[in-house]
Amino acid sequence: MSFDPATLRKEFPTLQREVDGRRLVYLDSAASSQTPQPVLDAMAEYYEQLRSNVERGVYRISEVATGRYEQARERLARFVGAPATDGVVFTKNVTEAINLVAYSWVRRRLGPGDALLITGMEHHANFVPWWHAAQDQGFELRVVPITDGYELDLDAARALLADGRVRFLAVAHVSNVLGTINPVDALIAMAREANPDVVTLVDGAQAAPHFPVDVAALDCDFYGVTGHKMCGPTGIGALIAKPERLEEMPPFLTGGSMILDVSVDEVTWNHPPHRFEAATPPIAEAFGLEAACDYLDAVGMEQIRTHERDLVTTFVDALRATEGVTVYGPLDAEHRSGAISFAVDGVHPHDLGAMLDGYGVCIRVGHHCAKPLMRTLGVNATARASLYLYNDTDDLAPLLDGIAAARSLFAR
Amino acid sequence: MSFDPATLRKEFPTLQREVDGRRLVYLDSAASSQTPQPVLDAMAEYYEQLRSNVERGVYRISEVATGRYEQARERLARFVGAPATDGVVFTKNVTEAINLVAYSWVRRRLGPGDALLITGMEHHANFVPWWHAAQDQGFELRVVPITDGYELDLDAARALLADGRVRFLAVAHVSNVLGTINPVDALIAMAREANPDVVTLVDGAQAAPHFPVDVAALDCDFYGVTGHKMCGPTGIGALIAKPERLEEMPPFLTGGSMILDVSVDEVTWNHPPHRFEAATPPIAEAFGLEAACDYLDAVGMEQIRTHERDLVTTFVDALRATEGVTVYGPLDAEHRSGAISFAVDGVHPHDLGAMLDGYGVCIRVGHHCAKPLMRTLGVNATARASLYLYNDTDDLAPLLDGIAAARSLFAR
Amino acid sequence: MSMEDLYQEIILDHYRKPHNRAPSLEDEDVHVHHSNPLCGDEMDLRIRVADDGRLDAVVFDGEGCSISQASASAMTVAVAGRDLKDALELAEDFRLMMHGDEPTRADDLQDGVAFEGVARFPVRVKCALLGWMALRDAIETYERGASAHSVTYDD
Amino acid sequence: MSMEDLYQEIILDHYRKPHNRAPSLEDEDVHVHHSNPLCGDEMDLRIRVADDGRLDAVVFDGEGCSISQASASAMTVAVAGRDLKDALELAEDFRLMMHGDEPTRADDLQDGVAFEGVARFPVRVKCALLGWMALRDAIETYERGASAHSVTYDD
Ligand SMILES: Cc1ncc(COP(=O)(O)O)c(C=O)c1O
Ligand SMILES: Cc1ncc(COP(=O)(O)O)c(C=O)c1O
Repeated sequence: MSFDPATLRKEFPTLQREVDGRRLVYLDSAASSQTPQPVLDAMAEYYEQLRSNVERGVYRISEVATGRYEQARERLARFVGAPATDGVVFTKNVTEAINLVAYSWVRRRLGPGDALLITGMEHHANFVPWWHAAQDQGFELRVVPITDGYELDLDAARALLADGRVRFLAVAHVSNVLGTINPVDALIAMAREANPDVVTLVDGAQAAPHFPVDVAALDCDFYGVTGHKMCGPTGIGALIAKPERLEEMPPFLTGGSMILDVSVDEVTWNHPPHRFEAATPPIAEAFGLEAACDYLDAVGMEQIRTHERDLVTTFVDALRATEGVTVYGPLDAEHRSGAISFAVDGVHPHDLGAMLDGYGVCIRVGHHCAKPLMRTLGVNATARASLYLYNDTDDLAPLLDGIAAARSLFAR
Repeated sequence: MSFDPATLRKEFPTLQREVDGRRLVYLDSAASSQTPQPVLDAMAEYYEQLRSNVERGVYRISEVATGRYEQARERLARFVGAPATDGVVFTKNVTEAINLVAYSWVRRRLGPGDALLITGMEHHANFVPWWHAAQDQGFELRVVPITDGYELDLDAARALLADGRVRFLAVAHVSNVLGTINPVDALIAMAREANPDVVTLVDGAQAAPHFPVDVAALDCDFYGVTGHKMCGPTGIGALIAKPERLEEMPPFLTGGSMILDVSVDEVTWNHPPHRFEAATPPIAEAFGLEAACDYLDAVGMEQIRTHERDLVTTFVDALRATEGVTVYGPLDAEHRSGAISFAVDGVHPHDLGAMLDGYGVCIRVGHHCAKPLMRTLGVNATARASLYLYNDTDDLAPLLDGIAAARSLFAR
Repeated sequence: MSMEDLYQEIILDHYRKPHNRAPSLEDEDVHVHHSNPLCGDEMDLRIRVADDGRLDAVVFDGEGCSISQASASAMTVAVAGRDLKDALELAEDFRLMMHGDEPTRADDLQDGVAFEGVARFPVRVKCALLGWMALRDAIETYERGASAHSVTYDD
Repeated sequence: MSMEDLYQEIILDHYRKPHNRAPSLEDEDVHVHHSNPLCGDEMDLRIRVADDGRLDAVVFDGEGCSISQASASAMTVAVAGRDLKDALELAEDFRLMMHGDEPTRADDLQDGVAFEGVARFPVRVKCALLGWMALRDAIETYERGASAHSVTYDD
């Protein structure tokens, strides 16, 4: 089967709708992707056939639901190439996954004299938890700057690592603003060289949906993903960890299912991953996430990547060729994913977004939860069009038309 | 319209199915309730018509989805009689809601010399977070004991409060094991008398689904609910708080949407409730929860309570009249909700559960995440049948048949 | 809901050629700064009150979308010379219009009525209100006897 | 999947009249305690090893459902007198049977084969395995030269 976005689109219900008689052109998958029918069907199967709680039910529907919930864990591990199913902790989104590490690992182990290294292109989810922990625990937050080419400055990173005090590295696999695919393997290697005991977290929110991820090859300690950006449902994400890291961590959220024994005098924590999954988990959502992994692998992650790489090139070239448009992000297609931030001279991003809405085009405008990066770019906000498997060149004309209309309305 | 469970059942898909040719008799709603069609439809509406991220989208489908998400907050506030919509924080379940308070209020304010009062019938969700915090912060955990009639011992509570050192009270509105409806208003008043500044949390996981809750009248500082037990979806719960409590709390999970401004030097937290809703929230789940509130109010919370009170009396009477069966829980129907724990002489609860499964009957067996209570009862596990609006006396015979069969198999 | 409802010519005129846009005001009585960091909007509003209690001068400066900038411009024109109470009432009329009410003082709002259509675009209501809320805050600050105030909006 | 597959008469017999159930064992070499707090199951297993390296005595005590108790009872009979390596191999055969494999040593498992149907009830597999896992642990503990060991299972 050749890769045909127009055919793929048929499985995405919201993409079938019209807005004011125009086809909906969805260019905001970096904020949240669409969800294909098989994912909705999997959730319906749970609600319609197997509605019950999981873990320890002794009746059939609960047993089956439990099996499926655990199978989803296995499926996600396989999807991102994680060696150990026991290293997969389901959370409500990637932000919770990162907070889990911030509370149960970083806050309990880093203190004055230690440093934590992040980058200047992190989403707030991979910035504020460390900032808040640094405030409370007194360790230092160091930030890898960005080059003029919108990539990580690896020389600066090396310098920031040189004193060996960086004990934790947190980095986005892909920037949600610039689309930059970061050389996380090189950065991790560099950090290990400076301190063999460094612990590493990769925020894979914008990577796992878009190209094959191999957590084992990256050899990071923690990898975070979020379901709603990878054709899955809202309400689920995951922390994928080396089991030995989880073993050494006390629980974060506490409650049912994460303890072995409880008395007023003593509590015995359960083993990972259950230790980190207090309470009733997102069950329907796990069904959906499993189906999303199946869906994406059936379409083919390599093919998705190839398609997006070609498409992003087409879009970036067209935008750069448009008068008054500035694109932020790397030029080398091999280093960029499908999020394209840009500015239109004389048109405030909010006005551009509203204008495009009139053309049925959905883009995101604002700071994209990356204020430190916005400061570096010297702007308050950008417009961002982001691509996924169901987009194709048909989506370019409405975008360019809207931009032209906005320019003629505002910028004269 | 008279209250007719058999008619109501038609809206619950899983209840339509058979297991081994027998009608599914679902007696495990205390673990997780069934979900009626209108709730599934509301979620489908989101995924099929409005799939996008919420907050700050400038295009139509995101604007509409955002409006609906905020409307769900308002709806839930109304459902539990909370005066302020701004006091409603969406979480992934009630356990997260309780942990939020444990991390952002209790851990930051209680220390050596202080005490926190819970009861001996708490679910681990309303026990372990406090236990863990007490371990780390050095405050004292006090436990209100239970009378022989399976109710809170209020005299003992008064004694535990007498020294005025109890700064925080956490109590279940309804016990998930015993079904006891606790006099939380009296307990709160008692705690305030001993210490006017005491802060109070009520775990409403087993209350909000089953009778009208009036948070304003209870005048507690925090009230927790969980969607999957109240005809709603998995993956959502809520903390309902007095806004002034939230104002004084630093955030718990940090990331996108919960900050006003971020730089490497400074972070400005957003106002409540957004301060406590980092990241992409459970959007589809909020649609579902709103529909669940609509559904329950349309059926009528008063009528649901009356039905359950009558039905639980029928069930308890029948069980008590069965040879070899011991029921744990209050005898006064006004003090009990629909969770019925019991033991069958000579039959291990696991065997009973498996046996009942053969009759199409779903009950829960085990410690019900209430180990301290199990110790008090002197058992390792109980069997628990729990009732909801869709149960009726038709469900009694299969339960009794299964119990009789188990007794004749094991207890001879 | 079409874009023409939102971006009327009057609005665009105010955006392209704002009235009373200035980074400072001689003998200012009050200077307020309103920001909506989530949008990246910034608004500096300065007022001078005459001895007879009327708004002698109102100037704004800031950054934001066309709606926020144009609305602030139209506001400065509509309130010029009004006494403080009257200006507050007019601000309230505008606020209610943004929530879908018919304006009761359409004539006094002058070009402000052009923003009526914004009420149908919920996310933009905050933009249209930014200048008016800053005005209200400036007057209240003046009445408190203070000379500066700063407000940060949440979402 | 019917209840008869699970609760065969052989199983019920072992449950009602367990073999080698005792709270202590004279001259015991190893005592292991296995518990599954999530189910409330407890299992004490004691072994004595003869000079020739054979299992001289295996006794259990504990609390749990019929499957766990009956399986432990059947196990003590099946392994009595076997050498340690052989007993471990038999335990492995049982374990594989619980995961759906045909037992390769059905005769040696004796009444243990009656538990084959449990494989179809995933939540009960752990119950059926409890005694066998305790045996394996006891033998491994013995081979390490230790005399006691305690294991807590997760879900
Ligand atoms: C009284 C009580 N509190 C808390 C919980 C935990 O609910 P959840 O797992 O949805 O967080 C439960 C449900 O098991 C409960 O019954
Ligand atoms: C790079 C990156 N990290 C983290 C997040 C946060 O994801 P979520 O809101 O699902 O936790 C996002 C999404 O906005 C992102 O783009």
